[in-house]
Amino acid sequence: MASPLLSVRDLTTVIRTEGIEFEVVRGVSFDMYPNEILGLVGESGCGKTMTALSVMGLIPAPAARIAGGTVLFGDRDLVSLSERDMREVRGDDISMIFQDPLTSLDPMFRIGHLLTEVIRRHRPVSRSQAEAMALQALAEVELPDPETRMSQYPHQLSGGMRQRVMIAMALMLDPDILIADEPTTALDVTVQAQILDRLLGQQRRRGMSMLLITHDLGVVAAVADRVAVMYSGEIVEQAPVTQLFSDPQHPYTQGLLRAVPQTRHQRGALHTIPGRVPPPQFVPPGCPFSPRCSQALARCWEEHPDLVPENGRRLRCFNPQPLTPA
Amino acid sequence: MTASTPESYLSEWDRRLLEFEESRHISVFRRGMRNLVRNRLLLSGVILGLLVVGAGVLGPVIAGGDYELINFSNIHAAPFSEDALLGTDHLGRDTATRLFVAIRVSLAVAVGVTGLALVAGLAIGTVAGFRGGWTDRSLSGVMDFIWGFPLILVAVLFAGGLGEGLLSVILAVGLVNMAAIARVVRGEVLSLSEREFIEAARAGGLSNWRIIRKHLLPNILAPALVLASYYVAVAIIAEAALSFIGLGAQPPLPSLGQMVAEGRNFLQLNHWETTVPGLALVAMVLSVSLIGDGLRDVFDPRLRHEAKGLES
Amino acid sequence: MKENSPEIQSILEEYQQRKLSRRQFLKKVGAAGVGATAAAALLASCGSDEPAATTAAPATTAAPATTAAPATTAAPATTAAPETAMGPSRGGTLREGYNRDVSKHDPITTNWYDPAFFAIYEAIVTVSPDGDFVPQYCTDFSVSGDGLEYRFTVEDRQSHSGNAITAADVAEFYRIQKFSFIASLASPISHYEVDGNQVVAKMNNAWVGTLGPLATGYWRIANINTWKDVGGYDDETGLAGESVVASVYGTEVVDATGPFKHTEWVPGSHSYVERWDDYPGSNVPYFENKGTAHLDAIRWTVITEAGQRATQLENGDIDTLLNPAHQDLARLQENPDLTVYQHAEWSGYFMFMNREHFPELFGDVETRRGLSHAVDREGMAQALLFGNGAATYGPFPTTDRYYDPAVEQHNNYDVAEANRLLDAAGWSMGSDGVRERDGVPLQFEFMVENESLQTAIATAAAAQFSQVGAQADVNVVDRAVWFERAGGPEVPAGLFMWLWPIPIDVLTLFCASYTVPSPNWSHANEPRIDQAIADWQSAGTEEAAAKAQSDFQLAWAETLPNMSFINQNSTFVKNNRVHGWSPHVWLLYPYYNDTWIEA
Amino acid sequence: MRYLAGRTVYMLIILAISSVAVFYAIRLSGGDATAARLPASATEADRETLREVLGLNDPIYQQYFTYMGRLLSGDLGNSLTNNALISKMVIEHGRNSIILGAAAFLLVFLVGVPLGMLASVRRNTFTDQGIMSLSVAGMAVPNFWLALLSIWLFASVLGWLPSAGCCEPKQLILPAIVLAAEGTALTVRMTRSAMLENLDSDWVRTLRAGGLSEARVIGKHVFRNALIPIISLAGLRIGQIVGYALIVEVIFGWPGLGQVLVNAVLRRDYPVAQFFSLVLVVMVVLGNWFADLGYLAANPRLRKI
Repeated sequence: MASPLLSVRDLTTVIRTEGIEFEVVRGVSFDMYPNEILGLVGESGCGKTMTALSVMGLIPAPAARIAGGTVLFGDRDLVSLSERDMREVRGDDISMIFQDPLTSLDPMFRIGHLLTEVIRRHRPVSRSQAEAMALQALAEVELPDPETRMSQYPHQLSGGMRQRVMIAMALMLDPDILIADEPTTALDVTVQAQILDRLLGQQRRRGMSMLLITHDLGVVAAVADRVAVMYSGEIVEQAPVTQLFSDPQHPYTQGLLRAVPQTRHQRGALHTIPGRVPPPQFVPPGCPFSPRCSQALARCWEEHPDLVPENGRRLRCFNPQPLTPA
Repeated sequence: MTASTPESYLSEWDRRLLEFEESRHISVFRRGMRNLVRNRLLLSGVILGLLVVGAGVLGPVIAGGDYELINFSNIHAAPFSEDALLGTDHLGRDTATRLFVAIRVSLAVAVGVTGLALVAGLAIGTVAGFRGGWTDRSLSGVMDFIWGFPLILVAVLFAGGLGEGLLSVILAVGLVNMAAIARVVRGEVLSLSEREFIEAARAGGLSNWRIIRKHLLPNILAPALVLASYYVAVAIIAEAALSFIGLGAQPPLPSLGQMVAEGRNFLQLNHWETTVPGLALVAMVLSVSLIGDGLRDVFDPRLRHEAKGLES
Repeated sequence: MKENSPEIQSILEEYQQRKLSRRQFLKKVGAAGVGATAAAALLASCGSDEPAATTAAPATTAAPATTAAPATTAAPATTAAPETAMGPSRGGTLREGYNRDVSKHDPITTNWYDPAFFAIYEAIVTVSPDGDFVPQYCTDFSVSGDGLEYRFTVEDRQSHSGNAITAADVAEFYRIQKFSFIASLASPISHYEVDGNQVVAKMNNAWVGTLGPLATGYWRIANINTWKDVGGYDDETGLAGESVVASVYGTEVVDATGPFKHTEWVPGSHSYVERWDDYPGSNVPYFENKGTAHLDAIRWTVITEAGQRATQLENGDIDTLLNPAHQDLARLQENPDLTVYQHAEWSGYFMFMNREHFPELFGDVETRRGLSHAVDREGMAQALLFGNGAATYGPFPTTDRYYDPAVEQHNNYDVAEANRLLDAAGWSMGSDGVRERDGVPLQFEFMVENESLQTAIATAAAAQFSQVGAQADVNVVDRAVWFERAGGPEVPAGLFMWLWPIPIDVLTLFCASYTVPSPNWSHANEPRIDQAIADWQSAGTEEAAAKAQSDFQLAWAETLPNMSFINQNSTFVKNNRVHGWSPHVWLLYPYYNDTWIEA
Repeated sequence: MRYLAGRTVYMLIILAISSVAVFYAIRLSGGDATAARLPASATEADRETLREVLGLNDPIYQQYFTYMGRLLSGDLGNSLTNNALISKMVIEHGRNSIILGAAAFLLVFLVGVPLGMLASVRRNTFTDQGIMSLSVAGMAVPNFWLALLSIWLFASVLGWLPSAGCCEPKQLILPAIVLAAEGTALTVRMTRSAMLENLDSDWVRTLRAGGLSEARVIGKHVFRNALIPIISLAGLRIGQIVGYALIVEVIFGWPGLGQVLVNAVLRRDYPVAQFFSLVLVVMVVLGNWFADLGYLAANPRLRKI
């Protein structure tokens, strides 16, 4: 396999609230390779977005900070990069698409302005050249009537159109890595597929590496090459997509899969995982999943399992059991 | 290794989790108390407020003395001189005795004004915002109009109709504050009316009164109280300002604004006659503002970060 | 410091022993050949206890009634001015602070007059620092032997507009002036006639008071033709006619014969006059400068905030000041750069007591006198005026030439006497400390205008009434409300302040039976007082006048149509750079003919 | 545009109602208007004559129509106290008021907005706490008291600035600062909270993800968004400044509209009081109207293209 574009090792991010520090991302490690989609899945609040923001250096300071670990991009460690150098990377080498297109564009400026501002930040081009680039980027994501859109304000565009603008913005400078944080969650179902399609098309065409954050396992199954499952700030299982879906090992992964509504099994109650994700301030001492785990051993409550690599898979569990049909 | 079963462990964990969650979503009152203790400025506001209220309520009783009593042989005395703790004024009257009564007057006016303004403002604002249409337009028009009117003119009108004095001041300031509160309440009601639960209540065929009582008022009360605390401060300052120009309390009954006004000609002789009542005024307003900020901190999480800057 | 010559040394000693004023000292050492800088150094060496310049202008003390001319000694600023070698210099703008708003500059229709009247206008006669009437507009005047005719010789003059004023115009001015609201103060004057270049005032009866009103602001001579042109006068409606009510005379247009021209007038802010270069000169014998004014201009700044007047003078924002706050006076007197003049002001504060509508309270003289004895007037003058004023037991200020000290046996501070009189009047002390008679409590509203000193006086008086069981509830109201209610059926008592250079003329209005209900707000109807007033207005001799005025004062003090409290000094302060600015006791304001400012 | 037209009509209606309200307000407050004009020595008959000529004995509604008729024909009349032409007074005193008001208004925003931005950027630091404490204090100090203290300190004790008067620049300093104090304090808070609200928004993250510098994100984008509530606050500020100016002008002897109005009301100088209060109401209403305009101009969401 080629050498990774981005190599995250033991990334730990803490947040300080009301005087108490707690970890929201705990020792996360993963690699990203060119022309590959890495899916990052997990319930809300499990630290997916925080992981992505930590990579981007966009965690909200001063409340949050990266407490340890490295993010190697080429030969540079993004964690120790100065803010100024990091800004060069953001939007150019690594870009990001956010979850809610309705609130993620500055409402006071025209679309064209927002796009050209980023282009001119990174490229020494004239205003008209930048406008041409922006226009092309909008055309590439198949935004209808891009010339008009350029002179419109975000509130004049629909959610799907705004997400296309976001994608255009993220891709227009040909980044090496694209982080897409739940890019379709806030959109209508009919639009979701279109957007995903555009995104994938662009990714394949450009040979980018993409980190796709989602809680939609269906999407992951359809597009990702590899999948990492996060729970309570940690990666609990990571495997190539087919392996993960055909043979999930971690009880949490299994729970997630079982929770997906299966069209084949129309009848019968939906499976749910009991309990909730523990708040980051209050993580159980042993395996964080132990309170919700049906196969937890006494050891699971006391000891914290490591992420153990094993034939292309990484797993954090003392007592993996084969998936039993629901 | 412990031998607890997974089930008991799970329930034990759930219990602890629940406790933790509860600790984060405790009652407004308990959260207020927690904030009170945690937020030093709010705490100092409350302490300052208690001091001021104490001075106004108990001061005259404890200190005694006749606030009218003049003494030509001991005028313009500085604080801590002879037997005048806070000095004397231009007629030789004891400043401390007068200050306590003045604080009491200010408190009475502030409570009267705000009570009046809050009740009327809530009623008008709710009706305007809820009914909409012409009711709203006419009521809002009147409120905008009153609110934009220079306070001194309103005060002079009342002074003319009812005679100069505290009653006129209470009505004048109350009217203007009522308009201000009604405007904000109307805005709140309008934005609430668009929310799902009100729509649902309407769709469910609930009577207007019931919707207002069960759904609107509980949601408006908190912002209205925060607002009211702000208008207590406004009322205190307005009363002082009107007394300063002679429309408020009539001599010999002291009020803070009037004491400042009487002392202002003697600043170079004995500035305490101006600074002491002025400081009392600042203390009153400061305590109310700090408490208001704290209340907003509790009631209005949207604006929490604003108050956070003052947290330590 | 080098040795001083024996001559200088002796002058220095004299100065230190306060035999010499600072000014005299400078003059003497100057004569001994010491330069100004060296003299200043000498002065500085005398230490900080150098006599304040204000010693040159002692406060006027109560003049004994027997002395016709009061013992007031206004600072001899005009005589002192030439001590500097340079003499008067021309130019500059005098910035004068003023404690009231600027009045409309129309003598006929204004309701008070301000210092600009003394710069813009001339009266037919004026008063010298000695208290004598001397010519101002006229070149000469005489009284007929029977006292029934006053003749003023006037030359044809130009006014500021360039138009002529003849004797006939002056007479016409006086004719219209007789319709003004203040004209009754000269009621013994029947009418005016013209005889060649003489204006003749015909009297109803011989009256020694004739010249008094003529020297005041309201009788200052305007160009009546201009006056009629811009405002007009309607014989039917008199001075309340619409044309006069909307007149721009005194606001936009002023036309007179004084040394300065009305230039800018912004009520609430300032008024501004500029030198009239065509001024033909003054006839006033005591003016040193008979020609055009030294000053380029004068600006009066309205400073109604009492506490700020002194500050502005001290900071150099103004050059001269009329009436600093009493509490600032001591500080100003200590300032070596300033000179302070104090005279008893022709004013006083009294309380009216409405007998018509509240006979149960004020109908009997015992009650009025009982209340009056409860008031510590000396204490009031000390505390409220900082000694810059005096107690008044009768109607007149103590400086007046007709002041009768006999009034001082009445109304003195005597709480026992107060209680005795109130007991005698049938008021018995109630359990709440308020007296009662026939079920009526001795309690009344005491209305006072919204002004700091008046409010303080009323509050102090009320507090003292309460010591003898009378409760006066002070009610502070706007001036307009005061006048609406005073004398009416709702108001038992109120405080009033009068200001007028001839006390007898104005004070009679407040107690004469024919001025009920306004301005005799007490509804007083005392035959003794009416008689004294009639006597005064027909007094043809000095003796008769003195007698009438004594009678009036005693009748007031004994029957108390109104209760007098105190009167304040009028105080003038100047920066020592200003010369020839010499207010004196007989006029409300100084003249500016001689005034100049060191360059 | 319809919004704008609606606001304009609304403004005119408010003005019409105001003229009636002001007229009645001042008349109903009692007081003898002739006291302003006549000396104390005037008799009751004199006073009655004047009342007749001034039309003060007519029914109030009739006086109102007479007055409005004159007003609309451009005749503002003159002061009862001293015959001053009201048209001239409005120009003279209005100019002074505008100078003072504009100075205070500029201070409020030129000082308040940057301080609020600084506090928001340095959120929860010592700087922030210092600025916010000052702003709390600024709102708690009544301006008349602040006026007295500043005169005492800067004019009497230190002698640095003139205590009062008009209209040199140095005479403007103290009254402008005093008049601006409370508004500045409020603007600081408002700016800070508006900035913070926007700083926490999603689109700021987008801009940062695009690699824009903090200076650009905050100085351009966040500020532009925070400006909307600040602009609508500006309208209220105008009203507040007009109201507070009444007392500040009196204390500092600044001959503006407020000072004249207070005096005219106290003396029942009807023509002056009426017209000047109308002018003040117009200023307040216009202020709000301009704020509406600014709000409209600054907020693309309200613009129709």
